[in-house]
Amino acid sequence: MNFGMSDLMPMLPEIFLLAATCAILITDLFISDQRRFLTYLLSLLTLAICGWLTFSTATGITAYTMHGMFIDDLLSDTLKLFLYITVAVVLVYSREYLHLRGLFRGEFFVLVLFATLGMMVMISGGNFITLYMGLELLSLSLYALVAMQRESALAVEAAMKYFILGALASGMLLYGMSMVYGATGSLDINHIGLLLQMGVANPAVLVLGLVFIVAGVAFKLGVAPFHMWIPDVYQGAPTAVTLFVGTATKLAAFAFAIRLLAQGLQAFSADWQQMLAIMAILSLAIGNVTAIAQTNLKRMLAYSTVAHMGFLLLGILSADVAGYSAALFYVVSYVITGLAAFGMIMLLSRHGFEAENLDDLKGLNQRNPWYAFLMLLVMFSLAGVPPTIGFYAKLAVLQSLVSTGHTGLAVVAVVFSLIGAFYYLRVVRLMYFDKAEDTHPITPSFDFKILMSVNGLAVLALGIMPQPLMAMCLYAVEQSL
Amino acid sequence: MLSLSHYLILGAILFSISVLGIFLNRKNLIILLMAIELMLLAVNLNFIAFSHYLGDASGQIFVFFILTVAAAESAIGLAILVVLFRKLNTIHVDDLDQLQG
Amino acid sequence: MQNLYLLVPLAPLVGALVAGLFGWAIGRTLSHLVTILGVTVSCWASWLIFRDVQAGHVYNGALYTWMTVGDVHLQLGFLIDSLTAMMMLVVTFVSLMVHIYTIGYMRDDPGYQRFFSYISLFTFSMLMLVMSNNFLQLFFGWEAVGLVSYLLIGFWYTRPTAIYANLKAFMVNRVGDFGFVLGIALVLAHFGTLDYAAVFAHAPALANQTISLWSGNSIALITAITLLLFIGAMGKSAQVPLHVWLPDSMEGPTPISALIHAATMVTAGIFMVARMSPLFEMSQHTLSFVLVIGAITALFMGFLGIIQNDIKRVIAYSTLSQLGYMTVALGASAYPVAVFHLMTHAFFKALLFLAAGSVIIGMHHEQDIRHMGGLRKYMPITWLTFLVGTLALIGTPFFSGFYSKDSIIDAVHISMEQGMPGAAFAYYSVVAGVFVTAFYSFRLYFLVFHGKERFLHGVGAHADAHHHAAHNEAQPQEEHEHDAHTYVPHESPWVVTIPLILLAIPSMLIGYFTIQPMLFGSYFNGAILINSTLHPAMTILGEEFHGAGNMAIHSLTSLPLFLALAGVVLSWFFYMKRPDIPAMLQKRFHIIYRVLENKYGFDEFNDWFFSGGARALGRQLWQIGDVRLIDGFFVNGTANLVGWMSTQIRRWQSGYIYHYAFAMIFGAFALVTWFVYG
Amino acid sequence: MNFLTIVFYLFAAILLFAAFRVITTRNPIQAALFLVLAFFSAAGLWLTLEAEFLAIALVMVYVGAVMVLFLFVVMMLDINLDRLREGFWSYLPLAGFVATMLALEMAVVLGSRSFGLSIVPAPLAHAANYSNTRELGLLLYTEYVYPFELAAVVLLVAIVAAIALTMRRRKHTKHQDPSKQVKVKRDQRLRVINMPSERASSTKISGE
Amino acid sequence: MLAGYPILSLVIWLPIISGVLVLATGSDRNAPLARILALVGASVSFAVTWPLWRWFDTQTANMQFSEFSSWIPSFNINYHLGVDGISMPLILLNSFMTVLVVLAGWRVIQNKVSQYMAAFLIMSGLINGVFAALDAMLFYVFFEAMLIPLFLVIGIWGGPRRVYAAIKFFLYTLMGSLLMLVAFIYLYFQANGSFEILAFQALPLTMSVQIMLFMAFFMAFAVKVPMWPVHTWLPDAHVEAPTGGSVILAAITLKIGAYGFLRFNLPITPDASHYLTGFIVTLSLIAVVYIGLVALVQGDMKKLIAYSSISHMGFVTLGIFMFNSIGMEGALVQMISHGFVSAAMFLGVGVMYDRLHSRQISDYGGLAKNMPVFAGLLMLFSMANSGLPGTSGFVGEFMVIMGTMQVNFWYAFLAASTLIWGAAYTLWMYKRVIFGAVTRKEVAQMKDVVPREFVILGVLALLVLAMGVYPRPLTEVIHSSVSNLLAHVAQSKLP
Repeated sequence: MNFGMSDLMPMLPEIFLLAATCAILITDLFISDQRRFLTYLLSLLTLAICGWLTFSTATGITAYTMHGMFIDDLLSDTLKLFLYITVAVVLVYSREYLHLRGLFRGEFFVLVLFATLGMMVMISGGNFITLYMGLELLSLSLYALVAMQRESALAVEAAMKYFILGALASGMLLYGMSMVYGATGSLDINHIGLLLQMGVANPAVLVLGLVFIVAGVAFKLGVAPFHMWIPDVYQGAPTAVTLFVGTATKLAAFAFAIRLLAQGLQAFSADWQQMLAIMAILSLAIGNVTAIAQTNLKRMLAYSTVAHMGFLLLGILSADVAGYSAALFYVVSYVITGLAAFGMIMLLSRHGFEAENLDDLKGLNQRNPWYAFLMLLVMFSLAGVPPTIGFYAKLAVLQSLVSTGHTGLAVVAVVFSLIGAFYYLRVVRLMYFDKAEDTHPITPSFDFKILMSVNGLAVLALGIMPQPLMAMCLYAVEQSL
Repeated sequence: MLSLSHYLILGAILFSISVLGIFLNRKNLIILLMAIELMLLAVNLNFIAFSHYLGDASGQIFVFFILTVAAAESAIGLAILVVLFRKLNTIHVDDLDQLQG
Repeated sequence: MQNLYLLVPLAPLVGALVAGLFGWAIGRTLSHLVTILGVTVSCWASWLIFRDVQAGHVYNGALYTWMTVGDVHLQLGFLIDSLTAMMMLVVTFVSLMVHIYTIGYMRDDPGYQRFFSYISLFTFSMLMLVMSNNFLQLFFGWEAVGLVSYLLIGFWYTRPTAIYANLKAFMVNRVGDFGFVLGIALVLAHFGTLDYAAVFAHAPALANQTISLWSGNSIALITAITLLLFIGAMGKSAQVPLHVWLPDSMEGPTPISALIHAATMVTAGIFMVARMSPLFEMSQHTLSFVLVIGAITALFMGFLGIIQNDIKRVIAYSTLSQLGYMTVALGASAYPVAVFHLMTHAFFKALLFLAAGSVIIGMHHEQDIRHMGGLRKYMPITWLTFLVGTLALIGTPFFSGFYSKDSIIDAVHISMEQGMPGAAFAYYSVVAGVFVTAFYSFRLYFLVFHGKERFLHGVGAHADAHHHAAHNEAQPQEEHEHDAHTYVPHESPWVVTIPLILLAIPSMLIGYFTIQPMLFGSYFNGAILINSTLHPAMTILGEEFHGAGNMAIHSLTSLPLFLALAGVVLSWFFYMKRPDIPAMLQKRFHIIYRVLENKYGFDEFNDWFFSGGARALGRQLWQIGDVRLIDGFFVNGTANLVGWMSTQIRRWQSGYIYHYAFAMIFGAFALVTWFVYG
Repeated sequence: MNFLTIVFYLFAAILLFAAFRVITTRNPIQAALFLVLAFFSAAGLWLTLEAEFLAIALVMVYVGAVMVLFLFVVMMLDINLDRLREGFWSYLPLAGFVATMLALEMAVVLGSRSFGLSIVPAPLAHAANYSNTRELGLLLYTEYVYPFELAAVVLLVAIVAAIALTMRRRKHTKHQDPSKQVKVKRDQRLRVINMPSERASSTKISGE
Repeated sequence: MLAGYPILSLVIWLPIISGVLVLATGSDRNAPLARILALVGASVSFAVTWPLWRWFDTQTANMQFSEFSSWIPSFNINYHLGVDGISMPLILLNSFMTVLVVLAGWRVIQNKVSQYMAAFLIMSGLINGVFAALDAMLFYVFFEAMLIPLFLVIGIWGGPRRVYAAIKFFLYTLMGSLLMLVAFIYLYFQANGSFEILAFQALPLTMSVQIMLFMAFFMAFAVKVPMWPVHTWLPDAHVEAPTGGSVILAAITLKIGAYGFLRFNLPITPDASHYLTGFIVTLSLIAVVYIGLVALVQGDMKKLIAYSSISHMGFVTLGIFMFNSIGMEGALVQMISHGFVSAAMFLGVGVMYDRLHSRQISDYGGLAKNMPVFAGLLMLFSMANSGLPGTSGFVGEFMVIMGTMQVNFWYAFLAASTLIWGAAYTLWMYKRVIFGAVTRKEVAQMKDVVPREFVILGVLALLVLAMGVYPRPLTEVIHSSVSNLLAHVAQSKLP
């Protein structure tokens, strides 16, 4: 068995990232705390180079390498590009926050980069084994990241819960994979897809496996009833980590779901569509309804995530190109919006103060109209009100639902997003209608300020001109599936 | 003669026992971690049984990786446990209830 | 000629606008000059038009197209025929008199310019009403006069009674308009046009058409239309039970009582029915209804005049009664007679009101007749003109009122003989009404102008209080006079007396000179249409008529005159000879007295049932329907339900790992059960 | 009932018993030891499935390394055993029901109708010179080299994470700080002390 | 003529851009600049609507001043604009009202001036977009986006219960519109992947589908109108909103609901519309009578006017569902007229509120003495509100009653009862506020209108009168479109 350059070309970004991460790990040892900024810059540089590599090696032609274990298609390239951007934004947003909390350490960056690598592996995974390895690489890094703030009891508790439930979910996923393996005799998703299209001797076994795989995927996405880790982890983790968990991993989870369900088990879509429908409705209901009673902003956003992931499932369950591209668009727009939302929490936090309660937003318009405006855009985007990107995301999903005859589901989704609008409005209300109690000046660093503005305005700009992103998503999905 | 079903049912029961362990154990986080190991053992048993009866070695390869990951996982799990114990001075499952609602 | 038509309404409008918008800048004198000039021009033009119409020039043309909807063209335009011309003349003449009179009456009022603006605006509105050639414009004028009436009744807007009265007037009129607009809507729905000429031409074709009201019940279309239109007339012309606003409207300054609530606006309903004669002629039911309503008003409102002590209210009830007479005439299909009475009544009632106003000025805004008496000596011109008006009102032969009123009684008599339903009741009512009219009219006359001079002792305090409550800001310089408590009534200035004299002349003479052409000549041909085979009242009247003088002489032997005479004598006996008798009767028949004093309880009933009921219902609908049911139960209830669910679901997130794990496993278990075994 | 079957049932019984004890015992050390037993019996079962390499690996990796790690941790943490295992029974009915039903449902699906011998016949035994290790090795370093590399990264992450989480800088522990070592400058290594030669007393302060 | 000039785009985007510019002036230190900029922006935005009126072809029912360009090709959503006789007057009304609102908030708003002015300007552009959009999704975007500034206006500058009112307002309207969104998407697929409203109108649909769609649209627009029983947001929103917010709410946003009925319900689901006429008529008549009675007992002036708005809008829906030209045109005239009258009434209350800081009727009395000019103007508007001929308020009511009578006597009977209710609640309020003796010393100190207020109210007064005396220019503009709509609705679309 020989490897040529052509086998390695598609995975150049991964190779580079691994090498660079190891280099950073080593370099970091020789950097004093005062110069930790270098690690940060190197991490950003790594991501930039990865972006360049991914972009320049993107051919638009689906390439399989490593015996089909690595898929390089337009979908993976697109997702990876968004992933780099997301991670980079996370790092920029987190810099000051980490610094003030003594978390500005090399391990943080290394673990984030390893998690990124794990996500890239998931995104490009063409085999149960690589999907699983990527997932674990991501998960293990995340467990550690959540627990990074050792002096915080909440963070440690969150990490423990995340770990136990994540391991349980992995176990279930693996059990499901073993069933599929048993029924088909293959671990390669494309191969499985082909085999299943020809018919399967024992559908019951496959459905059994499907249930467990869906459960595993659902856990990663955080949809009900596999969502219960989300609020606790989001709240407990340091906000920088919450930001990472809340945004970047959604991209990977989406890819994970698409690879397993759409590419591997498309033949059983009739079954998983129903499962997803049930979970989607549950998520919409639980997420939106429970969010109303929250007083902690991070926790509220966590429940909101649950609801959003429910909506995402509605896109996936259409099980056609339009549905997948709608879901892709949904997840991308969610990530953009989520970055701004969690970013704002860090922007308002300062040394010794976490702006994570809803009341901390009171009178933001009075304190700083610009950030209030950005947060307003974000909230309306999450609520799905035009002209923000969140609306088109919902529109795309609803459209795919109606086109596949799930009009009833569309109506249910719409009703729950009405309930959801209530708690987003409450945030706006606090910012705009209430008087500020905390008059501490808001002084983010220049880069944070600029990036947050760009991020917030992107929510609006993409809402006014959603076409490029939408076309990109559609094209990526069309070319890949 | 032993059929594949024997192994699979054994795996299923083992899986259920580990699940039961996760539910039932209210007090000790370490036993939760052990239950997870049991669950992975059940999965591994499935894979090896399939691999054997299907005559396909990839199942065993998967088990190899699962074992690797499981080891890494326990390392991190125990690390978190240690941090937790240092911070809270307890490993009672019931004491992890600060985050709720 | 068309420019002249346009000039008639526009001249007062311009006057109104100038006085109203720029009155503050141009001052009092210029304000009244400009409005009087406007009305004078209008009056003069009306005269020219009147002559022109007499020469046979009838005009019916559009002014401009208000709007076009589908194939319906709604236009504003003029119909100038004999009826219109007569009305224009009456309106502008009386208005002119009132304008001049106002200079004196309102001399010291701070709202001087505003007042002139209003009465000119009223003149404009009324002219638009009478000159209209279609229902739309009719309704315009109809409502516009109502608006001005509202503004004028509430002219002294700080008086609680005034603003109560004006709202009441407007609301009651609105009830009438409610019917009126429905009538117009029915016309438009079935005729497809609102033009008089077109509607009248088309009406016979729809004579047998019915509209269904509810299942199985239907009503003739024309009857429905005319009934609804008549409801409008009832509001404007103050027929029972929509009469309640008119007595209260006396809260306004006296000139407008003369102009609006006696001479012109309240006759709009009469005019309208006369105008619609082609339609009303087609519905026997409506005519009977009109007859009965008119008769009730004529008699029962007269009774109320007997016990009133406010000089203006007595005249107001007499106005109600006279309007009832006119309505009776309409019901008897004697439209020309109704219009004739309308005209004569306009003169003598305006005269009476203005004279009463003169008395009020003379008495320093004292209106209670119990505090008057013997004014004859102090105010000779007022006394004489008032007497003329009173004589005309009670139907003294040769006076104008005699001709019109006697014709009405004759017409109803004929209708009764023709067997028209309700006519008998109407006939006895109007005949009895003659006695009542004479009685209360002379009661007023005697109490004001004859007998003891009751203002000289002991009324100062009362008048003072009244005065202060009434309009404390109106005449500041009078405070001084009042403080002295020794004032003597005096004759009013010439701007007041001249109009009195000018109105007294037609009150005396106009009946004699115009009865022939108006009732029995061809004057109203083409303007009023009577189905003489069905309703021969006018024809028979015409056959019996042998000249105005003859009619007066003939009447000397007729019942009404004796009744009138009896009324005069009785009131002389009661109030001049034996003033104790009324007091005794008041005690003996205190129940009847109470009924009359409460005006049959209409006001109480309306206040309690309609006004109070609507408010109570509104409050219930609001508090129960909106606040409790819709908002409380549905809206906030849903929100609370979601909130409650939220706290419930929140409890599932207990914080315990094993619960979370259980949820996951149970989810998987449920999915397995469903999909593998479901 | 041949030998293999007997072995299967024997090991299966031990496995289930040990597993059950793992989750029911009150002492974590016992639990860990029962887990070891479970792993041993599982390794035995794997041998019946001709997965010799994995069986050995299980024993060596798990019993030899992971379980030892568990025991270390258990003993390192001073756990108060008194409070353990309260409220066990109250949750048993529901949890037991769900677990039993889940096992039953899975068993029915996986029963002989799906995977009986008639459907999936037992494979022929490998020749005596067949090396399971070799086969796996060949696959692992060729076809599965990519996940193999990933496994290495996972282990690296585990190392980084474990150290990042648990390493404490106690005051008295002696440790190196590479960044300080690298940055160290010449004059930090060597301090030239200016000693006054004869006259003592007043100017000594600067030297200290 | 003007083909090729993107007038409608200008009408939409000019106010929005002005709004952004105003927003850029930032803090209240620059308030004078923000005010002037806002006034200029609003005035210019109003000025650019003039060509719409000047070069409007009254002879055709086609969409005029159309603009078309692709916006989101993935969903075939286009930037397609155009106006007909139904929408054009509403655009003019809206642009005009924005100028008044800017003026009305000139002195009153001292807090976050730039945000206030910008919110109204941006809202104005978005509302113009609502009326001009010919693409359903474009319509929806404007329809929803418009809620945001209004939500903020109510919530930031509103009264004590502003938060409740703002959230209630937002959720109520959002509830309605979301179902409409689903309906749009459904129609999109029925129309082979097009969001063109005109394409929707040509689709054959079965009765059950039509009814479902009708109800979806109904939910969206009934809330907006608002119709009984989904009206309760309006009194709250009106009462709590600042004067400008109330003006825009009453004058413009309510019209969007009625406009929606005309643009969506009727032409897309004509058979269902006929089928459900009784339902709509019942609700409309409840609005007229029930709400009229409720308005009677209100002690808060704004609440009273809010209820009166609901009642008047009942007339609009009633007229629309009479399916005859006089009724429908009457409804449109009523919409425009109500725009002027309700705006004037709210501005009037605003004038009083600015002086005494109370909206309670019982706190006033005898204003006529100190504020004669104001009393006169308010009299005119009160009369217009109670439908007096010669004012714009009469025209629409009259036409609707006329149209209703063509259908059913009792409908007309109940509808005409508004003559009584309208007069009762309006004039009773007027009486208690303006007439009577001055009982409180605060009232005695109130000054008459300042020139700025006089101009605002005076212009409205002139418009109210002009429309009442000569409504023909307006009816001519709407005539062709209404005829066309009626012809369209008369044809069954059952497949």
